[in-house]
Amino acid sequence: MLHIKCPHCGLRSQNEFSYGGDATVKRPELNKDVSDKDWDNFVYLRKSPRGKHLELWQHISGCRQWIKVERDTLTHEIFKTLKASEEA
Amino acid sequence: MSEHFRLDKGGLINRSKKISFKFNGKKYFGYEGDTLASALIANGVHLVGRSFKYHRPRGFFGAGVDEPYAIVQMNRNNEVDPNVRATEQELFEGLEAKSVNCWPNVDFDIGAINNFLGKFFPAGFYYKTFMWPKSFWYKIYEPIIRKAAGFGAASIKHDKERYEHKYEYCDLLITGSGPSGLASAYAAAQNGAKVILAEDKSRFGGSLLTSEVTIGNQSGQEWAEKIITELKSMPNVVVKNRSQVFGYYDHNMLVMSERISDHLPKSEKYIPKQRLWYIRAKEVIISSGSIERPLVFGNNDIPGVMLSSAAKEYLKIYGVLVGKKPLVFTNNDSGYETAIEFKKNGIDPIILDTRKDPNSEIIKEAKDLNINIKLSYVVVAAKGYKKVNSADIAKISEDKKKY
Amino acid sequence: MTSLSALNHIHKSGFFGNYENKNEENLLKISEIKNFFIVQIVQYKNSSILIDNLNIDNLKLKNQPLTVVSNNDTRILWNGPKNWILVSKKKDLLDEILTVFKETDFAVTDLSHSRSIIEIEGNMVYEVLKKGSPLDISKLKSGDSANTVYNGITITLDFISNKPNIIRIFCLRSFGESFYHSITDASLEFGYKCL
Amino acid sequence: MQKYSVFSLIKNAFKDHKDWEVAWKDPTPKTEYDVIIIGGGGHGLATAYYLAKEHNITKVAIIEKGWIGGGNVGRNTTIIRSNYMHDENGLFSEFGMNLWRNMSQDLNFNVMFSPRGIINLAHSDAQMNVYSRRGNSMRLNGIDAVLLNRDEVREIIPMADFSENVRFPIFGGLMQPSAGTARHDAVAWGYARQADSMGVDIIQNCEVTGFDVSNGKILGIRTSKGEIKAKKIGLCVAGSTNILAEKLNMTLPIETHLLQACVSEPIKPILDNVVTFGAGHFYCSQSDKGEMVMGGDLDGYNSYAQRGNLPTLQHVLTEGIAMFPFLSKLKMLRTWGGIMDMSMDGSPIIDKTHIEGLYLNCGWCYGGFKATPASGWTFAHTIAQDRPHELNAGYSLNRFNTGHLIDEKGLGTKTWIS
Repeated sequence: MLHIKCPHCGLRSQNEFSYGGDATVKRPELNKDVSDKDWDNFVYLRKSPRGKHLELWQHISGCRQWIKVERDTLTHEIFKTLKASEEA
Repeated sequence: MSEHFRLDKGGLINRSKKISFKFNGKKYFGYEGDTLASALIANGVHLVGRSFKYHRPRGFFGAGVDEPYAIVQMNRNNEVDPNVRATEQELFEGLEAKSVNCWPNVDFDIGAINNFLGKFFPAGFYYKTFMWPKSFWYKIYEPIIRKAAGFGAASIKHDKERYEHKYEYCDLLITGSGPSGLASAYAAAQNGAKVILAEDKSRFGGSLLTSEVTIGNQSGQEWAEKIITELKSMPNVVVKNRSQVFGYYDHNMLVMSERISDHLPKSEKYIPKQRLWYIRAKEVIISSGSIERPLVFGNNDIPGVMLSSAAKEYLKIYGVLVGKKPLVFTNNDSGYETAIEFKKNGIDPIILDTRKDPNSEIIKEAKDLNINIKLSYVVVAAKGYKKVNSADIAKISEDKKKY
Repeated sequence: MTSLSALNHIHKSGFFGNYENKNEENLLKISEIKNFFIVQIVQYKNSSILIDNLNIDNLKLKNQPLTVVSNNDTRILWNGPKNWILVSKKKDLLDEILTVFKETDFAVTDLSHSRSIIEIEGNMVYEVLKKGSPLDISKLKSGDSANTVYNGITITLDFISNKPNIIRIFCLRSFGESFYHSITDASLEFGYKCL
Repeated sequence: MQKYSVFSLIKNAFKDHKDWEVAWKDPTPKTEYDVIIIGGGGHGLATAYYLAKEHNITKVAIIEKGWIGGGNVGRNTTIIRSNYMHDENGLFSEFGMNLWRNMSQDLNFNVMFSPRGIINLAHSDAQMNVYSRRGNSMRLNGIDAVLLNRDEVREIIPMADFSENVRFPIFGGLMQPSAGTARHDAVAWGYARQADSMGVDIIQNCEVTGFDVSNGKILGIRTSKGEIKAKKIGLCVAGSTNILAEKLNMTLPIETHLLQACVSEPIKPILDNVVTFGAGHFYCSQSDKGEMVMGGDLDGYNSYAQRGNLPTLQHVLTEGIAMFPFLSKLKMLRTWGGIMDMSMDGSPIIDKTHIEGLYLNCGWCYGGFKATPASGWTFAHTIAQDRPHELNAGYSLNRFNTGHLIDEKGLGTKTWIS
């Protein structure tokens, strides 16, 4: 069971969190022409690396904040956690 | 039936408390502190089950969690427990168990015909046959195979027992209360660490209970008792017996199954039968000791062939002889310890050692006790069907290429 | 305001579980807390007002994780960054709150009807919580609060006191009965008294 | 090739089984092949077999990093079914069912295909409605489906929890009587043995380290055993597709996730069918050996770990006991995790790529094992004819771009959104 350090609440067990996927995907900017390719990229395409992966989690049964977690998808080692607003 | 294989003294069982139990419908007696396995061996019962495919006779091979053979069906508190290892089940008054995978009974098992036709059922034979005619697989072959499958039978009733789980945090989790586990726990606890010490068996001490060792001026067993008593009195230490750590998950989350009531005839009201612990440990010491590996020879699965460490454990902890004419086959010094224990209890063992000229204190001790030692010897095959009665042995040739 | 609680049908006073032959003092005490005024106060992201200057029932909000500021009537629990739960016996506090926490900077939500609250007291409180919550509860002391889960139900813990151990637990009203079952079931082993 | 039969078994028994031929060889790679299949799992082996059998292309190599059948074909819960609602999935899977029915005879290897029937339990009226819709769709595609009421379910699986006051009462279920299970390893071995006998080189312990691509055309691969040329290369490495895609500078609509399963110690026969719990994610069957085979949902986050984590296992077993109380006394013999390609709509991809001569077979989500023969058959066709067969035309790579998703479950990889 993963042990994730919430930047707000401290170390908590995985069952307090909910997974939110790849954190590096950027939504196309609003009010601009967006090509089909850009939408495809944003909605469907994922690198899904084996190794370091920056991802979103929500501390849903805690402070309810979205956070960023840098985790190894092979070993599950967590290198760092950030507030959602912080850049890696 | 009397306990032909129980020594008059010795062992850690409570001889003042006699316990009656039933195996395959027959009544036997054992003592408080016995396992179902040790009590059965004491009563001379060596045949407890049948193997999965060939229905070969099965006895006891180990003395604990490593037991591959002695699987029984239990009745406890009006609940059925399939696939219980007799070597792990502690004896309690009124225990009822029976053999599995045999019909009509363990002694005369129709399924054993597979053993005599074994030549036609090699490993993976089913991939090569049962293909013609096509419909026969569905209608005849597979239904027969399915019917023959399985060991114990599960009850379809609701399980009325109580089970709980619990989350716990600690600085150090130690699995196993042998000498290294106890020493580690004691050192860490004295320095203020929050320690959980888990022991799978009912008794603490691990190998200290079966080995002739001294620590300081105490015997291993006395030392273990002293340390455990002290650990139990420390507020930063949790000491648990009958607790098996069975999973090591991500980020140092370990899972431990505590058997709270399995050794009692009936669970107390509001007390769970078992409790699952989710332990998040900062550090983990796995001091579970070793499990002896068997040597390979013909028919090494028949009842009466067992690990020498198990034979020693039955002697030292339960005061039970696994046999009266033991042959100890070894390739290292540990077999000598078992042989010496037999000798001390008036039984003459024979040691077969694969080594040519081993030399050590314990070998000298065995020689001094006039134990019959045959060096450069191996067991070629065990003989017997429902119980081993002899063995073919041979001397290894100089170039070790034949015997 | 109706005072009918979600636990009305199941919370019955009396002794339960393994209480026989035990000193009543050593039993767990489980009670339901009703008629509290509960309000969530959230400061907007773009608000620049300093919370240090704001007083409610003589208490200041504190943007420090896992803490509670309290007086005899009111407790303010940290519930996340710029997010607090105010719990008070004073049922008429809303007007004052709305004057202090202006809607230009704060979202104020009355949750009085949406929570079930259980209070447990006794030596074994921590043990009861360990049976369902993955939080390292032993680290928390009086004056702390924490959001966590208990057997899958999201809860808020308010550590009222350490001598004796008193913990107040909030959960969503709709999970109230399930949660109550979970807590009382975990308490059977120790024996408990429902007040 | 030696024929397997009861006669060859008896004959060899008298020779103490010393005369059996090896089931497949261990060749060193040639410098060039007509087709290279990367991945020696069920799908890769089946593809090579059907390339040889259906398209007469036998100069084929299977390149496998580990050992054949070591991936998902060795890490599944052996379920075979075609109970899908959408045409693409239903017709594809039913085509596969026919291959399964004849597989043992076709491969001369008993894969123990066992049509025990699969029952999806329903726990509400709404779920019964959903199932009757799915059942009707199945029947329209020629797939057998039976809607069962509570009493009919009870007759088939009396050991399920039919007691009063249960959290998820059983209202009924949807059954596909012809669905079932097969012996998973045997499938890989059977395909390997036949493919080998027709000239396919099965090269194990050989890792693909790179691709030779020039002017949008594939020329060959680089491996730990040297460079190998081929004009056509098929990727069949579900679970690790993204790792190879990275070497090709491709980003795919898939994420790699982990699914766990477990088996109990063998018990006497108690459950004859495959049963799925409708109020969560749990499924269960009993193997021919007597073990209870169980599985559940994804671990829930991207993972290549090939080992499971605790919360999902807790979840799976909790649901299992809610459905079948008798499971509570069983001890787990093994638990394991397998990594899989989760595509964004929950359906697979079998298609050409923008690189000429490079073909893609991936995105099998939870359903890869049962698809083994149909996947191999259609992928072989796609490679041999350089165009998809009509059965896999819907499983196109660009469907995410054009909006032609096949969202059978409506979730795809994003289980975390719900």
